Amino acid sequence: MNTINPSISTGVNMRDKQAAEIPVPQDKPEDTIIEEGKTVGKPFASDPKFQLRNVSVSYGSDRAIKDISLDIGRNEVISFIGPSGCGKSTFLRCLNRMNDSIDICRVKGQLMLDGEDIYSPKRDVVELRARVGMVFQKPNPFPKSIYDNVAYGPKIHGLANRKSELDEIVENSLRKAGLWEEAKDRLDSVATGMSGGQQQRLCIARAIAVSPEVILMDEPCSALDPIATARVEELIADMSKSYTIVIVTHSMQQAARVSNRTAYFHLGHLVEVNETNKVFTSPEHQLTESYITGRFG
Amino acid sequence: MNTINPSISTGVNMRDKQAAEIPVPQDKPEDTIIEEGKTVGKPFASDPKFQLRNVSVSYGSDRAIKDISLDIGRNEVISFIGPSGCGKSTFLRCLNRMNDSIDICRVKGQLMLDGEDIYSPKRDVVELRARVGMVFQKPNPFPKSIYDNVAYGPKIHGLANRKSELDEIVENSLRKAGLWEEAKDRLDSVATGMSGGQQQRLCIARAIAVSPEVILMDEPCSALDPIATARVEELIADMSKSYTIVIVTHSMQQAARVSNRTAYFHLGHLVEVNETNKVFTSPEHQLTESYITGRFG
Amino acid sequence: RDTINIVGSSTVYPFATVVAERFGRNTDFPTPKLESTGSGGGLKLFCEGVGTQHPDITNASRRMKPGEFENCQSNGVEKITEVRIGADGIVIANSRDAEKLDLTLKQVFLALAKEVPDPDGGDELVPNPYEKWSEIDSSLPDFEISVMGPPPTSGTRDAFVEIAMQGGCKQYDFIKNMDKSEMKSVCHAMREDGPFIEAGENDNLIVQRLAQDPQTLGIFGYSFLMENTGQIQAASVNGVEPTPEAISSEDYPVARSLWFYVKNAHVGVVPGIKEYIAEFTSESAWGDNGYLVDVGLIPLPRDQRMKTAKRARNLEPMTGNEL
Amino acid sequence: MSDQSSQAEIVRNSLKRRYRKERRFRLYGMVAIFIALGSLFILFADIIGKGHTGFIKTTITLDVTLDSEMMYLDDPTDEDQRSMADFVAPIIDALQDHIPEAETAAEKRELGRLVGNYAASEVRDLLENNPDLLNTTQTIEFLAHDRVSTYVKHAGNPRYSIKLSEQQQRWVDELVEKGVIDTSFNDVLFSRGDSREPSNAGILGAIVGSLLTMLVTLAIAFPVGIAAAVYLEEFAPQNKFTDFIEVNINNLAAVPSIIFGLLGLAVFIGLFGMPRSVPVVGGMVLALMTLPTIIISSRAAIKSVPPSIREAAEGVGASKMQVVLHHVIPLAMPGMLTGTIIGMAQALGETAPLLLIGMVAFIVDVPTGFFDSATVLPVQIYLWASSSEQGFIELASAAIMVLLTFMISMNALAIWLRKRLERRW
Amino acid sequence: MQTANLLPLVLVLAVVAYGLAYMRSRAVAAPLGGIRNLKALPFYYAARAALWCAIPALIVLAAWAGFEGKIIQGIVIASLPQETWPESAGEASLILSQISNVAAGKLNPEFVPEHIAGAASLLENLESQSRNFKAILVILIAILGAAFAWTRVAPHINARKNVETTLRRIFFVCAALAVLTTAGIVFSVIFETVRFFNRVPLSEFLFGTTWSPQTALRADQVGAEGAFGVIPLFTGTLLISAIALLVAVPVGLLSAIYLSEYASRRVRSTAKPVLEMLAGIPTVVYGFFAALTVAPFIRDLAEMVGLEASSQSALAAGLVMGIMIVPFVSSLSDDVINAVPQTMRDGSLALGATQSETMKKVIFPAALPGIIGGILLAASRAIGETMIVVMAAGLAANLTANPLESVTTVTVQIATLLVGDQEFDSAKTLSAFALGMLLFIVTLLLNVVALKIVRKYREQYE
Ligand SMILES: Nc1ncnc2c1ncn2[C@@H]1O[C@H](COP(=O)(O)OP(=O)(O)OP(=O)(O)O)[C@@H](O)[C@H]1O
Ligand SMILES: Nc1ncnc2c1ncn2[C@@H]1O[C@H](COP(=O)(O)OP(=O)(O)OP(=O)(O)O)[C@@H](O)[C@H]1O
Ligand SMILES: [Mg+2]
Ligand SMILES: [Mg+2]
Ligand SMILES: O=P([O-])([O-])[O-]
Repeated sequence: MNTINPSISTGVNMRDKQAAEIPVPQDKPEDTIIEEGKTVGKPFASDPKFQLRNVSVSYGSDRAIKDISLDIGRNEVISFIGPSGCGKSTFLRCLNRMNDSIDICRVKGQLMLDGEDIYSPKRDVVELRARVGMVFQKPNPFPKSIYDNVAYGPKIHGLANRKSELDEIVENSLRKAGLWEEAKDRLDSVATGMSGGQQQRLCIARAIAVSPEVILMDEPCSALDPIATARVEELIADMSKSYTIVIVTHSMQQAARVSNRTAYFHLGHLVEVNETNKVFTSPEHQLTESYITGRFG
Repeated sequence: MNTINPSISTGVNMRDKQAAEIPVPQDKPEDTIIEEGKTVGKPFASDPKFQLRNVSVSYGSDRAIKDISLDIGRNEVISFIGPSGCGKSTFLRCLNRMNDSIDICRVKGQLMLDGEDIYSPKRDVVELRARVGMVFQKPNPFPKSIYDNVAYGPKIHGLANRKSELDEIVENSLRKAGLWEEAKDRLDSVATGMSGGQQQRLCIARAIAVSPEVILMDEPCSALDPIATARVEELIADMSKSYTIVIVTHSMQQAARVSNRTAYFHLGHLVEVNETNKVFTSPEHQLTESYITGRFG
Repeated sequence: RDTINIVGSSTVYPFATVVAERFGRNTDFPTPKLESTGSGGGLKLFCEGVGTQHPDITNASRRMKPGEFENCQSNGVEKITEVRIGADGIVIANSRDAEKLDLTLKQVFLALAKEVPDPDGGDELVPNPYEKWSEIDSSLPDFEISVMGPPPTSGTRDAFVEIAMQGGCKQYDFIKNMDKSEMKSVCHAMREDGPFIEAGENDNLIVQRLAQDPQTLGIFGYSFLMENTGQIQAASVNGVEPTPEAISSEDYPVARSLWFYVKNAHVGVVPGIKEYIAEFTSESAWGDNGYLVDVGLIPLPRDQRMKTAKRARNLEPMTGNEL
Repeated sequence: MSDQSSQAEIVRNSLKRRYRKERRFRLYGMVAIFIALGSLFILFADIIGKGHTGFIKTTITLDVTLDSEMMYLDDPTDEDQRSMADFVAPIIDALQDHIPEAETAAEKRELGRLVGNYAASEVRDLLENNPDLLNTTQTIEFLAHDRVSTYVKHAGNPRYSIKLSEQQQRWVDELVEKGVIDTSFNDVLFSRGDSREPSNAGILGAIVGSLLTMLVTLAIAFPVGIAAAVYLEEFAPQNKFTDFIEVNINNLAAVPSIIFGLLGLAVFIGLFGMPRSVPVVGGMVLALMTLPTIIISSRAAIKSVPPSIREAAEGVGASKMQVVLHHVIPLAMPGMLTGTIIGMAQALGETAPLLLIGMVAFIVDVPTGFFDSATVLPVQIYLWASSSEQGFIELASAAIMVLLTFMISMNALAIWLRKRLERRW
Repeated sequence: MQTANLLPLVLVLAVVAYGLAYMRSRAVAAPLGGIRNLKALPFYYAARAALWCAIPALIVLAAWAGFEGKIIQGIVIASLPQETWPESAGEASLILSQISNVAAGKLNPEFVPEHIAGAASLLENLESQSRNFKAILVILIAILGAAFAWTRVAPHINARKNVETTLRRIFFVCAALAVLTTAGIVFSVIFETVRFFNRVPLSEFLFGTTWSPQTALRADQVGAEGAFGVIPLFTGTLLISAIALLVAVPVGLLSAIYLSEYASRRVRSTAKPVLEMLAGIPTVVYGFFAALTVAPFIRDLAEMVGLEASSQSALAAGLVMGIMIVPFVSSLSDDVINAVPQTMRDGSLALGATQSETMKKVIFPAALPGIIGGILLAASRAIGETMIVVMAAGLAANLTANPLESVTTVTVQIATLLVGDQEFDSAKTLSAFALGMLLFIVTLLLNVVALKIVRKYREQYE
C-alpha cells in the first residue's frame, strides 16, 4: 500500500479541521456546514496521478459538483462514498470525460492526469479512455456474444496479433473478474441473456481487458453476491499494485477493505478525504461522522 | 414477527438433513450434492400466502430453476440469497408472472397465491400484478416525470378519486421510499435524469404506491447508500406487519436484519430454507455453510 | 350526374379542354370533366355501356376500329355520333442549332426499321445496318442516327408507324407484294438496337432533349413544334414542310385526323351535351380563325366542317360501315 | 507492469491509424450528407430557375368605355342580347387609345389578341353583375395573353419562341413603356382552378384536391398503420397467420404503386360502385399504398422500446393494452411519425395510381367535398408538364414549388411533434 | 338529415355517452368508497358506453347508406308506366339520372316526358322520407346502445376487459387489412391474367428473352402475337434497383450515422427533415433531372473515356432513383440508431473506442434489424418506381447487364401499357396484368424466403 503524503495539505484544511471540531447545531441547514471548495482532511497527494482543482460540474443550471479539489495518488485505491445523488458518479465520469456524451453537462476547473490537462481541447479522448477504464453503475453489456464483449476493447486497440492471443486476453480477463467458470461454456451466447451479477462482472472483465492504467468503478459490486464481490475485491487488491483505482461504493465495509483513502461527498461537495481507517474511525467533519455512524451494510 | 410452523416439513427434509451432515468431498461436482427437489430446512409454512410446488423454469432448453417447492407465509419477509446466476431473479419473477414477457421462458409446476393457481389460463395477470408488486434489479423508471412515475400505478388502478388524493399517494410513497426530500422540488423533471440510487428508490416508491399485498424486491438496495438502505429496510419492517415481502439480496447482513426466513439457492436448486438466524448461525446444508462462511459485504 | 364526362385521347385533350372551359364559362352548364386516358382507353371506357357511370363522350386521335364498334354495340352503346374535328401532323424535328433536314419516307423507313432491304441489292431483308444518316443517302448529314419517339402505347406512335414507316416501306415492290400481315410485320417493326429511342409519353422531354443535343431528331405532334419554334425546327418530308395548310390538305404525308364520339343515349339525360357539340363545331372554335387554331389544331377544310357540323348537331348515328 | 505500459504504447501507436479511420468515416458521413443535400439543392435550383416566372402574371390595365352601341347591347340583363353582344370591341377600342396606329380590321384583331382569351368574358361578367355600368368608363385590369406574357417575361431569351408578330412586339414594348402592361405577383395561380390558358390557370383546385385526398389518406393510413404495427409486435401470437400477414405487408411495400391504382379501379370503383376521379377513392388507394411504409417503420420503432419499460409497467399491474397505449406507443411515436412523414410525402407526390382511377382529369371547378371530382397537385404537374404551351411548363415548375411547400408544411407539424417526443434512454 | 351530418351527430352522442357513463361510474363508486372498488376505471365504463353508442349506430348508418339508393331507385322505377320500364341496368341508370337531374332542377321538367317528371317528385319524396327515417333510426340505436352500456355500469363488471378486447379486435382487423389488400390486388389482376395466358403460353412468358409487345398492336395487323418474354424486364429491374441501392444505402446510412452521432442537435433537427423532402419531390421532377442533366452527362463522360453509352442509360435512372430513396434509408436508420440506449455508447466509449468504432461495432449491429427494414423499404420503392425510368432509361427491353445501355423495368412496362393507348382486349394490354401478377408473386416469394432467413438468423443469435 502506498503511503500518501499530505504534503500539499494547506492551511485551508487546517481551518476546516477546527471548524469540524466546533459542534454544529443539527437543525442548521446542511449547506451552511460545508463551505464551497473547502475540504477537510488530506485531499492532496505527493505523487498524484490525477490532480483535480476547483472542479465544478453542472447539468444545465443545476450544479451537481461544487468546486472540488482533490488529488488521486499513483497506484492508490480511493473510495468515493456518500449519500445517493451527491455527485459521486458525476465526479467519477469527469475523470475520463464520459460526461462529454451528456449534452447539458458542463465541467469547469482544472483536471490533470499525469500532469496533462484532461479537458484540454487538444486532449485525445480515445487515448485518455484507453488509459482510464470504467465500469458503470448499471451493467451495460453489448448485445453481442460474451466473447465479443470482452474481446471488443483489445480488438479495437489492436492489442492482440493473433486469435490465440485474443483468446488468452479474454480468458484472463474473465478469470480475473471471476466469470470464467460460468462463462467458459457459453462464450458464444448473447451477453444480455445473463443474470444481473454476471453482466456486471462481464463489464469488469471488459474494462480490464484493455489493461488501463486507471480503473474507475461505479458501484461495481452492487449487483454481486458475496463470493463474486470477494473476487472483485481480490482483483482490486491485485491490481492496486500497478493500477490506480477509483471506486464508488455504498458499502463502507468494502471501502474499508479495499481502499487506501476514502472521500466523502455530500450534496456535490467533497466534505472530507482521509486515510480510510481514519475516516471510519475518527472522521473530522461532522457530516462524515453522522453518515458513518448510521452505518449499515 | 410471525412464527412459521414447519408442520408440513416432510421426511424428505429429514433425509437431506442427514445428507448435509455427511461431509461431501469438495472436488465432487456440485450437482451431485443437491438432489433435485430436495430442500433442507423448513420450506413449508402453516399459513401460506404462496404455495409453490415442484416449480421448474427453463429458458429454451436451459433449466434455470429445478423443481423447487416452497411456501411463503402470510405477512412474512423472506430473503432469497445465493450466488449470482443461481436463479433468484428467475424464481422471483414467477411469483407475479413477469416471466410471461420472455418468450422462451417456460414455467412448470404448481404455483398458488391464496390457494388460487397463478398460472391458470383464467388468471387475470393484471389483477395478480396489482396484488403482487415488484421492484426490479436494474432501476427502470419510465421516461416521464417523477410524479407521473409514481402516480402511474394508482391512476390505472383507480386508487385516487381526486387529484389531491393522488398527490397524497405520491407524496406518501416517495416519503416511504426516502426520496421525498430530494424529489419534492423536481417532481416534474424527467426521472431518467436522476442518479442511480434515486432511480432505484423511485422504483420502490412506484411499486408501493399501488399498495400491493405482496412486494417482490430484486436487490432493492444494491444501488443505495447506507442511509437510503436503512430507510428501505425500515420500510420493509413497517410493511411486514401487513404485507408479504420477498427480497432478493446479496447482503447477508441485510437478509439477517429484515427477514424472518432465508432461502438459499444454488445453481437453480433451492438448497436450504430456514429461520434466518438459523441459516446464518447453523446452516444445515454443506453448500449453505460454505457460502455463509465466505461472508462479506 | 349533371356534369358531362369526357375521356380519351391525350392528343385531343388540349383541344377538348379549351372547348370545355369556354363552354363552362359561357353557359350555365357546369364545366365538363375531361380525363386523358389515351384513345384506346377512352374507347374502352366509352363502350362499356350506357348509364351514368360511363362517359358521355370520348376523344380519339384515330378512328374507331370495327372491333371497338362491335364491342360498343354488344354492350348496348348502340347510337354513336362520330365527329371529325381536324387534323394533326406528326413532325420530325431537330434543334435550330443543327442544319435543317429534308427527308423522304423511304429514308425514314431505312433509318428506323428493324429490318431493311439489303443495301447491296436483292430482295433480302437484313437487320438494319445503318449507323449514320450519310450511309442512307450521301446528301444527308454525316452524323449518327438518333431519333427519339413516342412509345408503342401511344396513338402518335401508332399513326407514325402506319403512315410514315409503312409509306416508306411500301416503296419497295417486293415488300408491297408480300401478303398483308407479313408486310405489316416488316413495315411496323421499329429498330431496337439504339438509334431509335423510346421516350415515354412526355413530348416536352423530347423537345428539351433536342434543344440540348443537335444531333438528335424527335418525333411528336405539330402543336409541340408550334409552341417551341424558338428551339426546334421541323424537317420537310418528301419535300413538304409541315405547315397547317399542307397538313390540312394532306399534302404533308404524316398527317392524321382527330375525332370525338358521342353516346346518343346520354343526350337529354346529362344536361349540356348538345350544347357542347354545338360549341365544339362552331366556327369560332374550330374555324380557320377559331380559338382552337390558336392552340395548334389544324382545321378541316371549310366545306367538310360544314357537313360534319350539321351531322353532329343532328346526332346522326354511325352505321359501322364507314369504318 | 510492463504489460500495461507496452499496451499503452500499442494503443498510442495505433491512435494515428485509428484517427485516420475516424476522420475518414466522418468524412464519408459528411460526403454522404453533402451528396444528398447537394442533390436536393440542384433539384431545387432547377425547379426554382424554371418556375419562378410562374409566379409572375402579366396584366394590361385599360380604361374601357362600355359603350352600348359598340357592343350591340342595350340591356345587360337580357341573356339573348348578351350572347349576341361583342364584348371585345370596347377592349380593342381602349387599346387603340394607346396604339392609334392600328386601324385596319386585321390590325385591330391583332391588337385584340394582346389581352387574354377570357378578357371578353370578364367584361361580360362585369356587366351582367352590374348592369348600371353600361355606358360608363371603367378601369379594368385584364390578364395579358399568354404570348404577350411570355414575351414580356422572356424578351431576348432565344429559348422561348416568341409568337408575336413584329408589329405586336412593337406594340407590347410601347405598352410596357407606358405602364399599361405590367407584371405583378400571380395571385391567379392561387385563386383558380385549372384552365387551358396558362395565364388563367391556377392550382387552387389541385391544392384543395390534394388536401382532401391527403386527409383521407392520413385518416386511414396513420391509425390503421399504427394499429396494425402494434398488433403484430405486441399481440400477435406466433403462428402461421401472423407470418402470413407479415409477409403480405412486406410484399405490399414492393408492389408498384400503379397496381394499387388497378386495385382501386377494380374494387372501389368496379365492385363498390364509387365514382371516378374523387378524393375519397384517391385517398383510399394512396392509404393502402402508404400503409406498408407506416407499418414497417412503426414496427421498427416499437421494437426499439426497451423491455425494461414494459416490465416496469407490467410490474405495477398495467394490462398489456395499457402498457402499449401508455408507454410503448408514446415512446415509439417518433419512429411512427417518421414512417408517416415519408409515406405521406410519397403519397403526396404520387401520380401513377391516380391516373387509373380517373384523377387525371381537366377539372376547372374547385372541389368542395370528398365526393367532388378533383385532381391533385402531382397530377396537375404531370398534366402541365406534358402540355405543349411554354406557359404551362413554367406553371408546372411553380406548382412543384407549391407542392414542396405544401409537403414541408404538412411535415413540419409531424417533425415538430417528433422532435418533441424524441429522447434517448 | 344527410349522412354527412349524421356522422358527427353520432360522434357527439358517443361523447355524451362517454361523459354520462363516466359520471355514473363515479356515482356508483362513491358509496362503495371510491373508484378503487370498481372492477375497472371509470374511463373504461365510459369508453365502453361510447363504443356501444357509436359502433352499432355507425353500422346501421353504413348499411342504410349502402342500400338506401338501390331501394329507392327500385321503387321509383316500379312507379313508371310499365311500357317505359328500362331493359338494361345501363338504361335504368340513365332514366334514374334523368329523373334525379329533373328533381335537382338541372333539367327543365317541361322538356322531359311526363312520367319522368312525375317520378322526379316521387323521388324527392322518397328521399326526404328516407333521410328522416335514417336519422331517427340511427339516433335511436345510438341512444339504445348507450343506454344498454349505462345499465352495465356496475362495480362487478370489468369494463376494461371489454374495451381492451374490442380494441384488440380492431387492431387485428387493421393488421388483417394487409391481407385484404393483397386479396384485392389479386382479384383485380387475376381475370385479365388468365385471359392473357390463354393467348400466350406461360413458358414463353417466363423464359422468353425478348419483350416486344408493340408488334402485337392489332390483331389484324401482324400474324404473330408479339414477343412476351419477361426476362429482360426482370434483369432491367434488377440492374436499376441495384444501382439505386448502391447509391442510396451508403449515402443514406452514412448520412444517418453522421446525423445521429456527429452532427450537432441543431444540424440534425434541420438536416433530417430536409433530407426527407427528397422522398416527396414528385417523380416527374426527378425524371426531367435524370433525362436532361444526368443522362447526357453520363454519356459524355463515358464517351470521354472511350466507352459506348446510350443517351438513356440504366445508370442515369439508377443514380437519380438512388437519391430519391435516400430518406427511406437515412431517416429510418437515424431513428433506430438513435433508439440504441446511450449506455451502449458509454460502454464502448469508456473502453477507448473512437466514435466510428463504437458506431461500426456496437451501435450498428444493435440497430441492424431496423436498418434492414429501412433498406427493404427503399428497395421496394426502387422496384416500384416508373417515371424516372421511363424518362431516363427508356422503354427498350434490352437484355443486358451493362449499366450504360438503356433498359426497362417491369413496373415501367406495366405503367406504359396501362396508361398509354390501350386496346381493350389485346395481349399487349393484358400482359400488363400478367406482369403485375408475376411481380407480385416474385416479391411474395422473396419475402417468404427473407422471413425464413431472418428467423433463422434470429434463432442463432438468441
Ligand atoms: N432472459 C434470459 N434468457 C436466457 N437465460 C437467462 C435469461 N435470464 C436469466 N437467464 C439465465 O438463467 C440463470 C438464472 O438467472 P437469474 O437472473 O435468475 O440469476 P440471479 O440469481 O438473479 O443472479 P444475480 O444475482 O446475478 O442477479 C442464469 O444462468 C442466467 O444466465
Ligand atoms: N443526466 C443527468 N441530467 C441531469 N441531472 C443529472 C444527470 N445525471 C445526474 N444528475 C443529477 O446530478 C446529481 C448527482 O448525480 P450522480 O449520478 O452523480 O449521483 P451519485 O452520487 O452517483 O448517486 P448514486 O449513488 O445514487 O448513484 C443528482 O442530483 C442527479 O439528479
Ligand atoms: Mg451513481
Ligand atoms: Mg438477479
Ligand atoms: O392519347 P393518344 O392520342 O396518343 O391516343
